[in-house]
Amino acid sequence: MDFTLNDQQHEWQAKARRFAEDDIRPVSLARDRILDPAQTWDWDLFKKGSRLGFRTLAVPKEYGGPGTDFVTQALVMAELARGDSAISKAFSQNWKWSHLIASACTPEQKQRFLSAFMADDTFVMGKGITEPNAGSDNRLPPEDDVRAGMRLKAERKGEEWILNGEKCFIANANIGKLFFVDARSDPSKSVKEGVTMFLVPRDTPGFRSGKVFNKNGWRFYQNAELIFENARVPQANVVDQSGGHGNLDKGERTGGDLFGDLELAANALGVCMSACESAMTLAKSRTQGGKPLAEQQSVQLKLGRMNMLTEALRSYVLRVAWEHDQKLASANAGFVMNFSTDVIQEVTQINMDLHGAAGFTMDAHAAKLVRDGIIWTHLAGDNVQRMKVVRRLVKAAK
Amino acid sequence: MDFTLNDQQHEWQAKARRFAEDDIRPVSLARDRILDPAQTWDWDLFKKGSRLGFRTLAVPKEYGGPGTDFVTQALVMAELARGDSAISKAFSQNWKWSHLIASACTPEQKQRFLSAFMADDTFVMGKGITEPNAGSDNRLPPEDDVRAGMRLKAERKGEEWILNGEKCFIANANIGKLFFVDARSDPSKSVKEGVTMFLVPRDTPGFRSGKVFNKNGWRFYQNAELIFENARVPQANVVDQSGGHGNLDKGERTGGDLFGDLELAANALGVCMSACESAMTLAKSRTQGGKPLAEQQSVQLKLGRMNMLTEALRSYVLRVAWEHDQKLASANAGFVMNFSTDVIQEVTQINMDLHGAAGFTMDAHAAKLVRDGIIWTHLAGDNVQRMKVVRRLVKAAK
Amino acid sequence: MYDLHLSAEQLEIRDTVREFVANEIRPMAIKPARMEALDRRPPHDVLLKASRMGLRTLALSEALGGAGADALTSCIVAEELAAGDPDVAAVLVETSLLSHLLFDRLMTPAQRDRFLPLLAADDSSQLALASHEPGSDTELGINYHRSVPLAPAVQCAATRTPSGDWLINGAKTFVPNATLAALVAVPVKTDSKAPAGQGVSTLLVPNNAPGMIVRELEQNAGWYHGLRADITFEDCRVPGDHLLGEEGNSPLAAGIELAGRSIPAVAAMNVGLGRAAYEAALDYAGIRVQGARRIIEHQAIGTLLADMAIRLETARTMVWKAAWVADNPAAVAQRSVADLPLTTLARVYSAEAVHRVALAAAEVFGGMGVMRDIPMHKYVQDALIFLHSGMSPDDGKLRIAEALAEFRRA
Amino acid sequence: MYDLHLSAEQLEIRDTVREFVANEIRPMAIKPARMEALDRRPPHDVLLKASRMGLRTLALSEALGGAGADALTSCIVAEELAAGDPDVAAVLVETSLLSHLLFDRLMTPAQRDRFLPLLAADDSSQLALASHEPGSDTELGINYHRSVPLAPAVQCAATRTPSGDWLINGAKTFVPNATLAALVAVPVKTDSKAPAGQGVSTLLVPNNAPGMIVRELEQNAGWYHGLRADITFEDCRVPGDHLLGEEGNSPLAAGIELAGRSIPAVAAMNVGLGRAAYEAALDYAGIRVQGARRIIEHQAIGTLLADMAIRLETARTMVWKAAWVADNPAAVAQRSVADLPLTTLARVYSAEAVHRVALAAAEVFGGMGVMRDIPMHKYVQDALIFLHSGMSPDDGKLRIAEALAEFRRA
Repeated sequence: MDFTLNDQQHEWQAKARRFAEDDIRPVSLARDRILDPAQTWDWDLFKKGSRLGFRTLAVPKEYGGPGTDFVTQALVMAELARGDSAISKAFSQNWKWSHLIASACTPEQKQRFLSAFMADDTFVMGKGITEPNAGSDNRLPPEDDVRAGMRLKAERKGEEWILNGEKCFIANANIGKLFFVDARSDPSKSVKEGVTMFLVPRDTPGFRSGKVFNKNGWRFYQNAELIFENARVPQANVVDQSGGHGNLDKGERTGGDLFGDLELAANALGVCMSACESAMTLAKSRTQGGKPLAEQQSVQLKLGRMNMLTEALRSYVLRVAWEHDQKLASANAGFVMNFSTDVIQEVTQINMDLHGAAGFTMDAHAAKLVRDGIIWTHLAGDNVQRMKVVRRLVKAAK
Repeated sequence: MDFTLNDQQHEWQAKARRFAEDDIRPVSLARDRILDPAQTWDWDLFKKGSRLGFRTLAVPKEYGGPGTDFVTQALVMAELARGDSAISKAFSQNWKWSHLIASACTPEQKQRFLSAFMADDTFVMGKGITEPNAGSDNRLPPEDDVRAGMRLKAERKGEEWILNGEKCFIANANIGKLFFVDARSDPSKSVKEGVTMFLVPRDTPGFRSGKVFNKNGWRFYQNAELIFENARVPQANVVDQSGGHGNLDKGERTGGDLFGDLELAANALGVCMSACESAMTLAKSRTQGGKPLAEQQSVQLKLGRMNMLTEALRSYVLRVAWEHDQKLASANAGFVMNFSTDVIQEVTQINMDLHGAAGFTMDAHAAKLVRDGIIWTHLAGDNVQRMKVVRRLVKAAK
Repeated sequence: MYDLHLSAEQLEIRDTVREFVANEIRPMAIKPARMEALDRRPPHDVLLKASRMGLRTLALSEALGGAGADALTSCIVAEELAAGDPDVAAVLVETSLLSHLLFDRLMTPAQRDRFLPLLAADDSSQLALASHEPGSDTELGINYHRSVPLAPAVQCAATRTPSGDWLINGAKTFVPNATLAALVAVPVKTDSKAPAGQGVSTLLVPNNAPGMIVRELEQNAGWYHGLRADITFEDCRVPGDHLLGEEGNSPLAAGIELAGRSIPAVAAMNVGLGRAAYEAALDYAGIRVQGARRIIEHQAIGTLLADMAIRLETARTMVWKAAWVADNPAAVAQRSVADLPLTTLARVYSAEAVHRVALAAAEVFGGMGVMRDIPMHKYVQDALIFLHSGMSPDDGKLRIAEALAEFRRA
Repeated sequence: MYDLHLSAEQLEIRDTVREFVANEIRPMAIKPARMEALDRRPPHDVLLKASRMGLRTLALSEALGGAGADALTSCIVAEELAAGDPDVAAVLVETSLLSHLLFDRLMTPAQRDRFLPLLAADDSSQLALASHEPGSDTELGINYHRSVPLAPAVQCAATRTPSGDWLINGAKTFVPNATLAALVAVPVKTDSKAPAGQGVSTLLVPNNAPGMIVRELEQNAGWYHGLRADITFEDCRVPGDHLLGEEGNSPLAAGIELAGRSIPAVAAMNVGLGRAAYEAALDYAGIRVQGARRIIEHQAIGTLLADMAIRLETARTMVWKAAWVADNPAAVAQRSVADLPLTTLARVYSAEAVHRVALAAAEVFGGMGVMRDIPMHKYVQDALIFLHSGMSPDDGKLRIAEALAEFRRA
């Protein structure tokens, strides 16, 4: 048992903290306030972060990346999110798919896409699963209905696949250069069995992005539609050439679900750290009835609860990051993601309560943290996200 | 970052698990049902556990103990508590005070008391702080009233101290052989400054135990009154001969508060493990409407929540145990204790809900876990216990 | 016209019962054996005195010798009784509601004449309804929103002898009041060829009927207040005219809510228990000094007490509303009250609210809150029992959800 | 006699307002700019139409041209309006309550004759009460259970000129309706030698009074619904007979609850907002299909909806009770209702309950719940505003706790 961070971990953590304090935090509220959801992205900031290594943090050494472990990645996500949750996600979103390229793509695909990714500070990636009528059906496919789930159709024509349909809520859809896209290649089979994953570069013929979604939180982080109208994807861009999804569902698939679970939890941790700091500063500096708020029992109880939950989350996040590094498969990644929902929402709410108690004026930072925190509900903590996790556990139990 | 257990930790964990399964669990419910609170103790069980090393687990190697680290201690407490929370506490209660002897007593005191403790399987210890009218005032002394807090009076007469007054709710009071007793040696000073700690063996003249408290949970674990009627304690039995409480309040004092905080959290973890197992077994075996409970969404959500909270607690407990081993002072020990209250109470309650849903009959084991869990309120999670923790944090904050 | 004034009679009976509880029930309820929950059986003399005050037949019409209390008044009384002792309350409330249901609403005049003396003859005798059978499953659970019939099968059967008598065979379980009952209403299958849930009649079985064996259940292992028993019928014979209502179409199908009044009354008892815990905590907080101030003067304790007061008052308010609507169902169609399963709402809400109240009250008491010497630990235990007895909150919520979706089983 | 029937008038006005909301308010409320909460200012034409329906002067007595609505009716209307748009509701409810308070209860007949035409002349004009001053602290907080006076100091001052006019100097802040008001009631210090909190009078200031400068506050940074403004008085002159009530003894001390009706009305708006969120979720759950079934047929969603229904119904029930008691305070002494600060209870309970309802409703909507294109995210935001506006739950609980302890400030 050892909670010590090694030098590499410390170094990346410190670097992320500096970048968050010097570069992210100063622009966070202004970016959040931009009304057009397609205009919130800040390329200058992103390029600076990319040059510092945050875009390519998860790329293995053999492909020219820093080859950081999951613990480092968790620490960096938390530090960046302490500056701004959505900006942190804008970086880590790319790690997910660089994990996936590294673990599931052919050498030729790796060569084609990873090297392009490494070379270009504006190369961001995304993955398309959700569709207008298939969100939770993909995550929790019903056993009794093969039609349920995604509808995006992929038909093979010689060495090409023709894709038709659309995806929605897709991260980076309007700015990304490469997408992983799940499509239904065999409509007679269930989502689990009849789906193929494709690598779809932005310049694919018949493929474009559509409307950018206007979210109430995570404003910086862009989600948009992907539209496929007879889009032509070469067979060479099929992921997992053996066909089917088989190997991608295992615990091994840290590039997919499991990393995503940790990602949300680590990001939430950063938001909670920011809320705790903000609340403590307020409690020690603002007075009521001539005394600092921190002297009041009800304020103390709130501060205690925020910090208690945040430290419990930190402990669990670091454990799960370590488990990922050990390639241990468990329900913990999902549970820590569920838990992070409860924690981020309660902690940001308490912070808002403390800031809101003394008058009519909303604190913009406290309000933003709450809005960002509500994003967790459907990504990490609604009942679908919770049942998905526990069903693994129930299945495994004797 | 490393969650791996070393060999010693694994070994003690496995030994505790076996003892809990083979010896504790089979008698747990029967002991709980005994109506006379003074009759619940089981010397055969205790002696067996003592011979396996659980009574003296925390004694340093230099005094003949196994010199286990806090991580090992946390693991053992959890495993024993998985069998029976109160029985686990009956063992770990002694660790607290063997920590204290080792860290705060003079060589002569160590010689006198630690060797007796090591040699006797029935040697148990306790500490007396709480009094009939001074519970939370000792834990959170009011700054504006020096009279607040304990009243037990100690007056020096030559080489002896004369103690008068009483303590209540004292662990092991009716069966212990040695007690650490805080008494007011200078009534003109506050509790923080005017208190001296004494080593009081059972055969001290003028000293006896009184009524055994009839608790609704933790039945096995005995709490009773200690009564001092001109009790005569030699100056040689004063702890911290330099006078005052000074060095005992530091983070160093892992024999006192900080260990106690971890102890409650680790014990709660074991109870939660038991509840999770019990609920999962039920959900997979009991049917309703012809199908296993586990197929129902509402049952899944409950199982998920129990396991999520339990694993979050485990992560935090292990982190705090490691921090203790590193002698890191933080508010985490207190926070994990607070957190364990929320977790044990919610987890045992959900387990009871699941067991109770299907009819009129209470499950005795599920009901016992709830009763044991309610004990945490005043020991670990009421508002006094929470403010005590957070005030440290507020003080430390800039 | 919306009006929350209680009538003079309602105010008076509340005072009377409160005084009775203070003088006769509380002193008994805080005896050590009862504190330890070893013997929660309602003492005979307390039931007798309560009966002589009219509490046993509170809801029975005045014409038949009762007090003719409506559902709201019954709830007011139930709260007071349970604030003293929930087990005593459970016995009396059950009989009171059944006395109204059976005598005022379901019996023929001839049956009334025949059975009323049974009840009147002995002030300690109660009434019972044997609705539950061993192994029957009353949870919605897996059948939420599925078109399957939910009425549990009635296995206990009765056949007619050539002389017209009924011969009952079978078993009932967890029957409230059975050991004390002068008369037990028993749903039985009378048409063996009818599908499950149909062909059920209800028979009235006096406690001296040959072949009825009543065995009291151990109280401490159950999720219920009051007394419960198993009943076995072995060729138990009752006369033909003991049929309540129509043959094959029992007016007391399993799970019936005693004409809508039973659930609010249980919820009212639940509120009464919560009030006992809350008042104990409030009193203690006004006495106990910590940090040189009474603990009620600490923000943390004040907030806790306020939270308890809010939960209790909202619970009571909902229970009264549900009770009033039970007697005034037309107010739903008239749209003065929402078309919601209000009794279930009130039951679920009060069970969850009072559970929180009891835990908070115990927190106020610190270490004393877990000691068996004082009532606080028992309030916590009683709150848990209310949370599980009859209808669990989970089950209640699924039933509410079906109603919200306007789901009706075929 | 306890009776939950609404009157025919109450039922009718509810229907009328509900229809008005559906036809006139909702189409405006779901416009994109309003969805984004960029511009939540109530449109002039909607206020005008509402006023012509009598909603602006709902509580004003019929004799003076209003509808003479009691507190309960006011709450019923407030809920309906807020279910459509809480900002519209906030403006109208404030004016309605003030019209009753100022004109029916506090003005002299001469003042009535003078100011009523101001209100009647323009259907879009509102009323305002300027109770809050910059920097004043209305929280109980650190002063919980301590014998210090709590009435905030009034700094805004008025002196009499030799001609008998008043000259007002000072500032008020966060004044609801100020930019729309025909008349503003302004508590001012008129006895400069009196101790803090005393020597305060209230003056009636028409919107054209010279020296009154009203500056609208940006809506999106505030914990309130409706419109608020800062007011500065610079030698603002009003005639001597604009004094409301007694000199030096203002009937409108800061923090007044508008004769007990204001808080229930805010709580009713809060419930209306919660209902909008709940109904949206219920509708969506009945349409959206996942796992080959409508999501309302899933246990998890059903339980969530049931929980929302319970919270809303208990909140509404408490609000109505508090409203009725505000008009019938004698019922407390008569002991039909508990001697508790019911308006505070109702406010705290509904704010917390509706916050949970809104979050649960957003959960039902999945990813769509956070999109600014549909109202759900705004319901969540509005629920947060209710949680903090006026009285936070924390503050409310401390006030309740002082009442439970029967603590009275000297």
